[in-house]
Amino acid sequence: MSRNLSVNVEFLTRVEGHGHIVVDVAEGVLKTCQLQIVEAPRFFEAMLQGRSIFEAQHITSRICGICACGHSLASIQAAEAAIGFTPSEQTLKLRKLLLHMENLDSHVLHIYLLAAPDLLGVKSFMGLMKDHADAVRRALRMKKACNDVCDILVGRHVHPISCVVGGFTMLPGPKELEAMHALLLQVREDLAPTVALAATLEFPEFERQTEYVGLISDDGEYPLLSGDVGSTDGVRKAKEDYRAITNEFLLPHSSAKHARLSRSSYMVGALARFNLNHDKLHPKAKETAAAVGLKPLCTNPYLNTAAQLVECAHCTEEAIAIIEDLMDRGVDPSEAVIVGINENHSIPVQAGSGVGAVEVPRGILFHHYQVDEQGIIQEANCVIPTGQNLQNIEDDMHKLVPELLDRSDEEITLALEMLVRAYDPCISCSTHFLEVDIVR
Amino acid sequence: MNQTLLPKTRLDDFIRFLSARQKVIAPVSLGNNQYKFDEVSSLDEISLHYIPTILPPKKYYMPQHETLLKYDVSKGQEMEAVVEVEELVLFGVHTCDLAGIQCLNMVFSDRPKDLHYLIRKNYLTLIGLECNDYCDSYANCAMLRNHLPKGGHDLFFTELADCYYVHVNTHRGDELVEKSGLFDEMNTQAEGELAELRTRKKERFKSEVAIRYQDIPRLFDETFESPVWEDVGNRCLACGNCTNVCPTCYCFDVMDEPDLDLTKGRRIRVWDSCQHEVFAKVAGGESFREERKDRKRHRFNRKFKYPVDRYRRIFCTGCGRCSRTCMAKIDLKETINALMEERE
Amino acid sequence: METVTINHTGYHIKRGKIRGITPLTAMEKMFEIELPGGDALDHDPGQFVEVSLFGVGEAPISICSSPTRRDNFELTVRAAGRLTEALHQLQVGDEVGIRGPFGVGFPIVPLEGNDILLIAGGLGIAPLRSLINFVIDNRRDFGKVDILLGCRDPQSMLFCEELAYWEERIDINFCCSVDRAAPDWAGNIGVITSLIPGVTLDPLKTFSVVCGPPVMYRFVVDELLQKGIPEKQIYLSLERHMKCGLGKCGHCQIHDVYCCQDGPVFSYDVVKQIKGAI
Amino acid sequence: MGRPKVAFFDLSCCEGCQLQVANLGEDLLDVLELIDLVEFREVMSEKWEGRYDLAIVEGSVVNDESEQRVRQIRDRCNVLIAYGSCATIGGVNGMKNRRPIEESQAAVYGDKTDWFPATKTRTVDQVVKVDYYIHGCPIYPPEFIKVLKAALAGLSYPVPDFAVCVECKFNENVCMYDKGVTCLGPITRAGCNSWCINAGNVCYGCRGMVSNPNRNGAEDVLRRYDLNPELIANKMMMYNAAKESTDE
Ligand SMILES: Cc1cc2nc3c(=O)[nH]c(=O)nc-3n(C[C@H](O)[C@H](O)[C@H](O)COP(=O)(O)OP(=O)(O)OC[C@H]3O[C@@H](n4cnc5c(N)ncnc54)[C@H](O)[C@@H]3O)c2cc1C
Ligand code: SF4
Ligand code: SF4
Ligand code: SF4
Repeated sequence: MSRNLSVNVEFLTRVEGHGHIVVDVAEGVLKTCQLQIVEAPRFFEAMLQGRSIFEAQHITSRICGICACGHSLASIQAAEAAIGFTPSEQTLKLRKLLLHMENLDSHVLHIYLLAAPDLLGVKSFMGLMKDHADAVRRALRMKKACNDVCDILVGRHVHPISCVVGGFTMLPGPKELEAMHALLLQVREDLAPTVALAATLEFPEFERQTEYVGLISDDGEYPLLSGDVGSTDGVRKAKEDYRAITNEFLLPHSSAKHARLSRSSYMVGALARFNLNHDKLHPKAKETAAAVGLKPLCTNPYLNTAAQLVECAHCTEEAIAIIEDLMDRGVDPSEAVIVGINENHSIPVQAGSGVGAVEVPRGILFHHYQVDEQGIIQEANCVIPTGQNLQNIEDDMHKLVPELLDRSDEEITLALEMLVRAYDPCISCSTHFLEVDIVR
Repeated sequence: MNQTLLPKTRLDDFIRFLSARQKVIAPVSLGNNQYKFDEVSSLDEISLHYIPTILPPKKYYMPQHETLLKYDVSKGQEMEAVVEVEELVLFGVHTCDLAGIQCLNMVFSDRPKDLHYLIRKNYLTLIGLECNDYCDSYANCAMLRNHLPKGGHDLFFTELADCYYVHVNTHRGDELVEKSGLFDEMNTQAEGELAELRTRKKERFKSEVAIRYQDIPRLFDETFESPVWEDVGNRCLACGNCTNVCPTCYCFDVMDEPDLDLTKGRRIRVWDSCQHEVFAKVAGGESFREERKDRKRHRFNRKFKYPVDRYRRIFCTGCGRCSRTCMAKIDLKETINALMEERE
Repeated sequence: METVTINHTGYHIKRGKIRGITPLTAMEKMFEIELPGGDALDHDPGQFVEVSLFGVGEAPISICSSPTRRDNFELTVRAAGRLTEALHQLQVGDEVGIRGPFGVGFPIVPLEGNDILLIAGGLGIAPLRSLINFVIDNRRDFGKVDILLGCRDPQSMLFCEELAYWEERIDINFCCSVDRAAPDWAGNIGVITSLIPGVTLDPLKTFSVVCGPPVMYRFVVDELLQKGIPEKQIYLSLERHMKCGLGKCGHCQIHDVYCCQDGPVFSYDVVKQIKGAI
Repeated sequence: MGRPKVAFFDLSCCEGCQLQVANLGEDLLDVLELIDLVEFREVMSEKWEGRYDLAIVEGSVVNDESEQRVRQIRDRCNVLIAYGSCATIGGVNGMKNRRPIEESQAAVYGDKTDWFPATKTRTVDQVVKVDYYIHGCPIYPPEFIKVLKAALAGLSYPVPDFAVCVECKFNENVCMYDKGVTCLGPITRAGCNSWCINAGNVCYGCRGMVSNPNRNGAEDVLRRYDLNPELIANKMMMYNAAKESTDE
């Protein structure tokens, strides 16, 4: 069949940030297939130069409102490595808790409000309000719970306040732990019907052999906050070698940088983590995977949403476990730090370079800082998960479009939009705008 | 009225007795040598030796946000005046803060009376606690003679070696003493200890500034145009901390808070501060105290001069909070000293 | 926390009904307000009420009608902010909240039997109208009456019909001036102070009442003193921000004086003592 | 009159303020009773072709494209609310104005800078008229609701023009200066209920400065803390640089 086709969808919606998709098919032959990122660049790396390392978390949190806690954690990890500070065990535990909440919150948002409308054939959650009012209420309730936990733990979810280089400026007491525990138990309750709903959804079928990248480790823990960087193609490197993993390059159609490793592209995110570390998931999460029929090695990117659901179960259970542990042992309030920009010299500082690598909702996130002996940032670099996925999305589209050419324009457009959304791209992070522009 | 004794070993029982009846408020530590009045249920939560709390107990008499009226405009301007009250016992209030509450009592019972304040006040029981020693170098209570009790409390505790000397000042206080069954008869040894303490205090607490109480208002009158105000104004950040922490500042703003349905809502009053630039602005845009120095001077005069004309009382209690809290280090005693030097 | 209802506080409002709305200029409207049961407000000229709309707020507004006229009272309101703009949206029959009257108004007793010189600038004519009509209704109680009015321009002149009536009356000397006007304006042009030298008066027998924007007072008072009017016989109405009207909130405080309770009208010998009052 | 048509838009920002709205949880459902939400790109695919009664705009103007978008939005709406520091005062995006734009571009994109044109960061009101401001990075949800109520009632919302310290004192926090670190509370306008200090951190000034800050006095206070002048300048300019550099 030789067909010319032109579809134009401006402002891809229900994603974080702005981008366009350009597909050009002439005479049945795919000529161009691009995910254009026209988000205006924001120059965070440049803004950081010359500032105190103690401001890095505050500033880089503002890269993205959706994964602000993730950016904060990666930033803090890199900053502490750079100045040679080792956080306490309690601090690490609370940071893990925060990361679980971040992943949980973001996944719930994506599953219910961004992805589910496609799978249920409506335009948005407003459409869901009609036939699935319970689900919307449940989603809002779960989100609110995550949010409330973050409020208690770090002051707020968007741009956390109390989680800083050195530890936490505010620590939960017994009352606060109790409150967080109660909220998470409620999330656990709401997860069961979520899984039941997800099990009824039909995800599009599409497979492509892909290299999956994420944190890997030798201990039994599902690695989110520590470990080396590895891939399903057998690569393993220390996080400090992140540049050798990401191999960033620029393309004129995208203000975000692209990445590749062993192949022309790779994927990061929930599905990559699942493919790399599924054996380390909490039993409840494994049950969830079975319920929605997700098996490793899964090469269908649409199922990233299913992998997110599996992670929701994992994060909820792990978060509850951490809180219960803290309730047993008690939180030592004397560990609260008062840092500011360290004008009280409460934290020793040395010159150095440090890398943070954290598994945030959309995949592995790297922050890298170099500081002088005063703790002033000389060099800063952030590699964002969505940026790493961009090339992979394009490669998926390259394979997908020819498979779809017998469908209608609307169906093709929707399939492409859904593909991009399955990656849950956060273009705000990678720089904002998604527009589908199909010319055949 | 009368006096009685409470052995130290029974203080915890007394606090528990109180807290079984109603909420008990007492100074608790916040770390950093700072304190606040907060709810407690036993003695171990209380800091008996504390310096003035960040906010004075006025927050229980006129809360930061206070509902005056509830309204419903679905059928015209319908309203109901309300007071939100709660029975509380305030335990451990120092003499300076008792004086602060007396000042507020004067203002709000001055005609036209403020019933919201007066009704709430009726729900509060005040138990004072004497400071046996100076809080810190910011305090200037002796200059204002507020280092000794001058009434305004239901009960007043003075710590002696093994017991508390308790002055019972009101019927309400008497009832607590009776009902708790924890108090002992007064004895001569305690009388003696109290007298000794007061003598010691007399030597320790000397007017912090070399000026007589009765001469203070005139000082402010005569230094209205002093360059000292210029200097103070240059340093002041107009953050309003000094007025918020002051036990005798009571300025407020009134505003409406509609509910989401936009028909029901509350008219509330919120603490305001004469240190804010918009405080004295009128509709034409003119502000009568535009400069920080004018506002600073106004505040000092509202402590040491104007209330003397109106209520025959200096409205500074000497708690030192304003100086303690000021990040620009504007110090009340230093300012008065500077004014005195200026005048000479 | 328990909520106690109180039957009457200083913050209670009376439910006033708007009985009439007269647009005066582009910025000002006059509202005629009826109290429940047709009750009289019982005010003195120069007093004010707190006008309120729930959900919007409250503001002090001078009563511009004379207590001698009818039971309803009148307010002239300039749309200057939240409340006043919302008032301008209202229709006849709508309700507004009224508290008051508050304050000490113009001094009627000392004025009686004496000559009076009333000076208004801009919106200051609103409170003075209450006094002027009071004087007209009790004309025999007063000596010579002079009224001076200053406005920005002819368009901003309030109560034009009444002004014409005052001008016509032979027992009142009325004179007005505008700061600027189109060439076809037949009246005076210039600031209000320029009218004062032209008034013939017996300074010791004259009481002057001045009401207008804050900037006007200094200049007008200087002129009056020049004329030889004693300080005690000059009255000024001061405008200050007010939140309660009950002498508590502190906004209207100038030194130990609360404009809302002790004022807004003060004699100049008092005002002079209050540094920074004008 | 039907419920007002409300749309949310984002320019250059982190979209955290939208998320704050989405995070209102079930309160959001109450808000949705009051308004007719016609566009909210982050969570909705629906589009509206008519006029908006209320456009709620987040983010800064950082290139010609975003300038055009915000002008179009203004043309199509009756009332415009700028929300979030990026929109109201430039926010962190303004920091890049403190050095030449070419330098920033080079730092991030090396020799490929021409591919991604950018301009100085501007606030929304530096391009079009703004009717309401909701400051903050991110916005404080109770203030968002307050402003929304005011806008729906057609009343003005004066942003508090006093310092964060006021709310901080209401909350009885130990002052950060007493803890030995510096805080921008004294020169930053209130409205956030001293959010950050309540959580043990300092105020970073995200709501912008009060209208007439005593800058010399504030710098004097900061200088007492062993900070080099550049760090002081950085500190005061984290959120306020966009206004600063274009007002000059
Ligand atoms: C005794 C007395 C009598 C009066 N009589 C009359 C009268 O007869 N007629 C009349 O029209 N007026 C009168 N006024 C003036 C009237 O009370 C004021 O104009 C009042 O402010 C109007 O209230 P509003 O809510 O409409 O305005 P507001 O909303 O209070 O606004 C008033 C002015 O303040 C500014 N403003 C408001 N809030 C803020 C803020 N937070 N920060 C900075 N600026 C702000 C506004 O821009 C505006 O310029 C009188 C005032 C007094 C004291
Ligand atoms: S003026 Fe200062 S010292 Fe005096 S009572 Fe107020 S806060 Fe205390
Ligand atoms: S902590 Fe900051 S906001 Fe709070 S009082 Fe101190 S300076 Fe002000
Ligand atoms: S405390 Fe300061 S930085 Fe924090 S939200 Fe408020 S204004 Fe912003």
